[in-house]
Amino acid sequence: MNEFFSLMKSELVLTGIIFLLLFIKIGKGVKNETLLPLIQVLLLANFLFGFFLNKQGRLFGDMYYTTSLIVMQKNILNLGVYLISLVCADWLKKTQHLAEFFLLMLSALLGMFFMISSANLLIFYLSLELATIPVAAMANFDLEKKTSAEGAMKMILSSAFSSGILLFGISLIYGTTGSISLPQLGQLLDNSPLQILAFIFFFAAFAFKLSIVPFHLWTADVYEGSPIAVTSFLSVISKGAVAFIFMTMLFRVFQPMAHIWYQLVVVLAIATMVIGNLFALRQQNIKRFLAFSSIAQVGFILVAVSSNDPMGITSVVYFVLVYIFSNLAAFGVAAVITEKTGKENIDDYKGLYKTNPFLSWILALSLFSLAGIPPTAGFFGKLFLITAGSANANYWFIIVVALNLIVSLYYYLRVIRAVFMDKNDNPVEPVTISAPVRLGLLICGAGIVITGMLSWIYDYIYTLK
Amino acid sequence: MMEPGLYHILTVSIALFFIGVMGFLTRRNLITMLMSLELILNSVNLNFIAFNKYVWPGKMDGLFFTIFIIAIAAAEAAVAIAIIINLYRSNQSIDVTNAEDLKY
Amino acid sequence: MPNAINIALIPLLPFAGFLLSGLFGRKYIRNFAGMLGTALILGSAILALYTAYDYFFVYGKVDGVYQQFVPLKITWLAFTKELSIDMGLVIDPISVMMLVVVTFVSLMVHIYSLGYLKGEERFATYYAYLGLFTFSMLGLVLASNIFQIYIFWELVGVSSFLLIGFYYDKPSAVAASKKAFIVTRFADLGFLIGILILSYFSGTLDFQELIARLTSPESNEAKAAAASTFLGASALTWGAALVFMGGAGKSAMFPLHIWLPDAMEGPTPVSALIHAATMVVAGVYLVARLFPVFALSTPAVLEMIGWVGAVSAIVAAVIACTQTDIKRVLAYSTMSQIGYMMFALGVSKYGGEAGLGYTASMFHLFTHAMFKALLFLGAGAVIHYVHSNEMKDMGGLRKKMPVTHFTFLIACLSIAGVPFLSGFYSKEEILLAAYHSNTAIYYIALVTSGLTAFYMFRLYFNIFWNKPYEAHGGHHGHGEGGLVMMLPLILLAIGAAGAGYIPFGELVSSDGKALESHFDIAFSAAPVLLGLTGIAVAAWMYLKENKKPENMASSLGGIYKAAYHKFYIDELYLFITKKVLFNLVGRTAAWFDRTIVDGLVNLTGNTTVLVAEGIKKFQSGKVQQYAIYFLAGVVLLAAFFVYVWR
Amino acid sequence: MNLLVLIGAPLLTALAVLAARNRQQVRWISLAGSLVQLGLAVALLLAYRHERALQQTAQMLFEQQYPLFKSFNIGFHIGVDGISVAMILLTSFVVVAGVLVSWNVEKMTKEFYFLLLLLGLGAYGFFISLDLFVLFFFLEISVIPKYLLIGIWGSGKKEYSANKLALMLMGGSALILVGMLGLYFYAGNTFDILALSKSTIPGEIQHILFPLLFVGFGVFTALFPLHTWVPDGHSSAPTAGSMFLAGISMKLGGYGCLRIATYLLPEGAKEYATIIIVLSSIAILYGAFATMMQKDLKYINAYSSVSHVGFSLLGIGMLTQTAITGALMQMVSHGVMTALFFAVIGMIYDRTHTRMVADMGGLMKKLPFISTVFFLVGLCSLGLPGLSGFVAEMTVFVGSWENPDTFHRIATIAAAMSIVVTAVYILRAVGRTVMGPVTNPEHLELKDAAWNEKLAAILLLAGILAIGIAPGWLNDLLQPAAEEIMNRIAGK
Repeated sequence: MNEFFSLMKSELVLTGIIFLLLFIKIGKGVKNETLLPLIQVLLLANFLFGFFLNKQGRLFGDMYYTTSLIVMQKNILNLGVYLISLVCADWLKKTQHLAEFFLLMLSALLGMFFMISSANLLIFYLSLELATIPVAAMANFDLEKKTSAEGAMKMILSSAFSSGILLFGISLIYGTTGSISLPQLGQLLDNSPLQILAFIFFFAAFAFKLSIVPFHLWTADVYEGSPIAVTSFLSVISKGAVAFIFMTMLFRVFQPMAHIWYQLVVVLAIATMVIGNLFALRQQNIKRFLAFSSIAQVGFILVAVSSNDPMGITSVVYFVLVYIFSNLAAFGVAAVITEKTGKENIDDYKGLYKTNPFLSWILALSLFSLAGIPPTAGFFGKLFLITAGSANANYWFIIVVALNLIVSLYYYLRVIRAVFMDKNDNPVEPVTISAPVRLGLLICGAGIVITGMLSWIYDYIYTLK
Repeated sequence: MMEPGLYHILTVSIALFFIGVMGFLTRRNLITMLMSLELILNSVNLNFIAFNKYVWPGKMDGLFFTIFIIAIAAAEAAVAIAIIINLYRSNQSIDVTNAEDLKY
Repeated sequence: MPNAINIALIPLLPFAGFLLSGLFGRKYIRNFAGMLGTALILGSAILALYTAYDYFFVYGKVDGVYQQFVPLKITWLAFTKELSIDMGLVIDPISVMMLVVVTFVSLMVHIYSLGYLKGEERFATYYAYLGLFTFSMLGLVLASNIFQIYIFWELVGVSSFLLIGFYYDKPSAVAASKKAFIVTRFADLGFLIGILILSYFSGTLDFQELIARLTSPESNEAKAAAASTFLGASALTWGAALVFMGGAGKSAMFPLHIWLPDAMEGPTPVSALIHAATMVVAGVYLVARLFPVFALSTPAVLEMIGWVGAVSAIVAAVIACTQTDIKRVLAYSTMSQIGYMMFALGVSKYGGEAGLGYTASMFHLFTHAMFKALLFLGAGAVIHYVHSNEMKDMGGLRKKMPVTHFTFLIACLSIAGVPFLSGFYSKEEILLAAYHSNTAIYYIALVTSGLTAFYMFRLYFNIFWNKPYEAHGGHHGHGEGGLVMMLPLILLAIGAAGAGYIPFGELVSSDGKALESHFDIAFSAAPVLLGLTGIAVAAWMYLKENKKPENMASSLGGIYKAAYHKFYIDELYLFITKKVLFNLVGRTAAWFDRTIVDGLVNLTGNTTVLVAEGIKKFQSGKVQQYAIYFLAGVVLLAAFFVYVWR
Repeated sequence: MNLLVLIGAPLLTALAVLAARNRQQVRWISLAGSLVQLGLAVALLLAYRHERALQQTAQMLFEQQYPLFKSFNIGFHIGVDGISVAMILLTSFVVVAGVLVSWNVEKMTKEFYFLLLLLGLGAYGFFISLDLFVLFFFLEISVIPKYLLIGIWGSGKKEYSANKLALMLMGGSALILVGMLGLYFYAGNTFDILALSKSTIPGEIQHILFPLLFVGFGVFTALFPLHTWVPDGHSSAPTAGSMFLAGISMKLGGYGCLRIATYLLPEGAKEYATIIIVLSSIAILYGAFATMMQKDLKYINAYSSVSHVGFSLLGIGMLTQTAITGALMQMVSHGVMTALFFAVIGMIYDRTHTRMVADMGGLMKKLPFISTVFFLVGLCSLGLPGLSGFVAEMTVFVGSWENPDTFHRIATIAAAMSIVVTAVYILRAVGRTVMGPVTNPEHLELKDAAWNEKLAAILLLAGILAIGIAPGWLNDLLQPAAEEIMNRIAGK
């Protein structure tokens, strides 16, 4: 019993919080001003608790397992959610249904936890849906906005479609191997054409969740339509969680097909980076811009995925951590500005530095981090991804990857340029930044600056493999 | 009368799958599209059951899977319909072609 | 034994003057700078004379041969263990002789300038430049290492640049200074490559070593150098020829002479010092310094040197006959005289009687420094007086400027080769050397000496006789110039008259052994007669104002015009630089860079943006289309992986 | 001597600048900090010479090593040899001068100085790194400051130039990255330069990796034809920015070409030496000819930088000890010289508000100090003995000439020809601006250099003269290091 608690402690604590919120909601309504700090404290506690009482083991007849690496991944996601609750506080405070929002978000998070820990295709499927459906509902949270509803609609339909494909693939796998248990599957796969077909169906569903080209098309629309809190959740937490399980699947389960999926990953990594970058080049809306940039980032994650070794896993986990800081800082700044002024276009950011130096520096830091420029952590994150990926000595691949760094730098610089250099007669007026947002942005900024320098973080993650 | 074999059922399920896909790709009405999605899921259900019965008769995994798929599909549909309703509120239409503002 | 400190002080004193006047002249010692510089150079001159006395009469001669001493050698930059640039001091007959010439003329110019540049705003700067020049020139003279000579060679060039462009707000002065620098730089390029070749084959940069290794036919270095050929000539020949190219540039030899006439834009005392007496003979000095290499290892180059000198001598003399700017006449005359020195070296052999040309060349260098400096300083006094360089503004000045007139006349007689003045002795020796070695050059030299007499007296008569002097603007209150300007004239006149009596052959020769010089009256008759004829013709044409010169010019027609326009060599250069280098090469390079290279970079960027714009259609906003792409992706990947890449 | 102070000092200065309250404090803190850096650099030089005098024969001195990313076998390994010491000295000179000439920056002073110091920090770190990863980190760290300095405080089409510079340099970094990873995996998972220098990488792999690394670093140091960021970047940057860019940043590339590409991949270097020589000879002449046609002073110096930097690449390509020494000397010399050149151009621009040669004339009359310095630096550029450029170029020539075949000879002669062209464009620029009559009557009202400008100019001039008059110390510093590199190339 004791083991049950310690193995599932992340999920249990989260469930506890969900129930707490439910009770609060059922009971007399609590004002947002009091509820939000409470939630933030709870999330912080949740995050901190993640570092205690860790154990490795299996549960539910090998349907669920956990290792210290998985706990680490969950912690990183917890941190991300906590940061979202901080940096998007302004928007959250105003929303009508704060408790529901967090209910949905935490349910999705719970789904992700199970997904990461799943050792069975059934539980994987269940948790995947649990991690998706609430997010679609969240995407529609700007109830008055048509774009919000449109984005949510696109998301739920597309993801249902991809679920269909995924399930079709799973059914074929089941048909050919007779097992849905992941550890068993690893031994049962024999690369028959039907299995490869099934694998590609399966893979496509992952690609959809990760926004890999050409399965990425929903991403930008949903990101743009959704409230920024949801966009940031989608872009960092969802991506991170799926990336984690994706690697587990490829490295553990589909190891017999490694030669196939290596090619697949290389081709798609290049396509994703190139297309993501090209689309990001010409975006005006900051959310849409970040959406495409996050697509390009996924391309880089795939580079490490192609390595097929523990270095790749470590690098991805590390990158997701860095990415959470960087992207949330960018989204945080965008959230503040959108919330206070309603401006979402990059052109509106012109001359921002004159009026809002703090926001400008945070934005600059985050964008440089996303572009992979030192001294930000993004440099280390990206470099390690590429280092891991170059273990196969596939130089052309690495050169293409490296060249994509240039394109991505170009569009990140576009924003920097707008913020710092361009003149604007009507810049964003100075905005007051509330305490939680400031705290969140500062944490992100600090994370961007020091995560890279503190090399033991990476080494620690590496020891968890 | 011939007992229907695995391939018969698979044929049906694949047909169902593609009918679903076709419906999803061509219908304008969001609800119909949702229904098409259900067809896809049902084809998968058929698959699972068929595999379970004909290929792996000793196992129960396929059956369980099917049950969960049905449950999840219901949940999914619920959320989807809620979203569609909300879309209808602001859009006065459930035609998918009227929800194309987000692009490029 | 030579005293290293004494000798090192000779160049260092003017350098100190340069530093003091350069750093503090503008504010603190503005008016004192001239006296300071003069005092320092006086110290140098005394030390130089002392060194000369010491060398020639006390320790220099061992067993009847003047030895070469290197009292000081400091490694400045070691490229490799063997190859290093050393800063050294060389004491041998020619360097000691040059020390005397440079310090003496420089001293004269320093004194003269006290009066000439009185009241000039940048007086201190002027003296700083003079100090820099004197330092560099002395360093060049004393160089023990071929790279050291190159270093000071360049420094001399830049000080010449600074002094030509001293009146920097005069566009013509700026242009002239640039021209001088760039043309000599071009020649120095050859010098540099020559150094590289010679040093590569000899494995050293030290003069003594280099000469020793390249002249002894048995040495491995000489063999290797002779064996390695390029375009039909041995590497050694190339190296020597290119080194000479540097010398030719500095010494304004045809066809690298075009900068010298323009260089007259500088203050006249500067022209006297740099562009008459010292810097322009650096090329001659360089050839003399490397004479064993030229004479023993590359006789072909030596012959070329002879011809270049001869051609320069006559071309310059012809042009000089037509010029009307008195400083330009003197400039061409300088070029002509250096041509003499050069071909004297060219016709010489190494050692013994056949080495007469070498001695003669050095002799002429010495005497020429005296009378040409005198001519320039005299011309300076005239210009100072009339405020013009043009002959037409002068005439009849003999009454107004008696001292100048007298000294100028001495110099003219000396350069014209009138017996018993210094120019006569040195020129006779040169002609004798040429006569014995190369008859063609001898006749060219003979003609040139006639022309020399003619144009010098054309100048003389035009300045001091011709028409009566009429003042322009009418306010020439001042007289001839004070004592500071007259004293140098007088001292130089003494030198110009008496320098011929120095027993040069005993002191300076190609191999250090004394050389008996013997004069033959019969041999001297022809040049002297030619010279006198030249003077007579000049007197006939220019003594009184008349129409003869114009008539003569028009009857000569094209030849006169060509000579007047300096045979269009400037235009040719201008065509090459302006049209070919600037417009053709430079403009093309600049255009290519901006349009092609940069264009490619921009094109990459623009293409990326264009592609990005082109593919935006895929993101159509239609959720069903997204599903189609999704499905297409699945199908494509499936097809590939199931059938192609399995 | 603990090398960490070389990173610590600029870092602390930069942080102190951030904490400063007003413009006055910012400036003085920066100046004090940069002077401390200068002092440290000089102390390093003395300490280095002292150690060497004690027959300390290790290749690198003052080595320190801390594990950084253990899982990648990345260590924070630092140490210096003569090359690094010379480069650090150069950096410190330029930093002080850069701080001084920016004294009157009014727009966002704090940020300006912060970025400037960060740029210096990157260079210090780069030169002491003995680990490729750390080195790459410090190389890249300068991207942000460069971009912002040009984009915010620049002039002309600054955004375009900043973009171009950042992107082209990023392209270089991308290639370096690939080459670096190749080294890492082929040499047995290490980024340590000393370890890499002892490893044996197969020839065919070197043939792949060398161009990647050389071209990558070459972009930084304006390798033809990847130099086009140079004219735009330099001309748009603020004065101190240009000084840093040309004086330090371009040297990072040259250092990398030598220390990383050539030293670690000798087989590759031999294979591609011909191409390097051809490209650099072209760059030298082509840069010089293109300079002749420029009208803007900054463009003149930018193109002339392309030409001058070509000498260092030529020296590297020649693969002889003397030539490599010369290449290194040229880096140091050009660094100081070009920094001074840009400083003077900045001073002139601050007064006349134009950089067009045609709009100026006779500046000597009212700006004697600035004009004299301008003139001197011009002379240095055209290789006048007694100034640093001569020493470096001659060493390159002598070194190049050690290769006896015709190809190398012709390349050397072609390169040497540039000294004439250089004279042409330098005298043209100097002659038009400093000399001649005063064309613009407004220029008669100008004031000569202020104390800060004088100090900056004198400092850099001192550097030029210290190399030009007594090159021995620099030669002693660089030659053993060059020998070490040659030993590896020669396979000893």
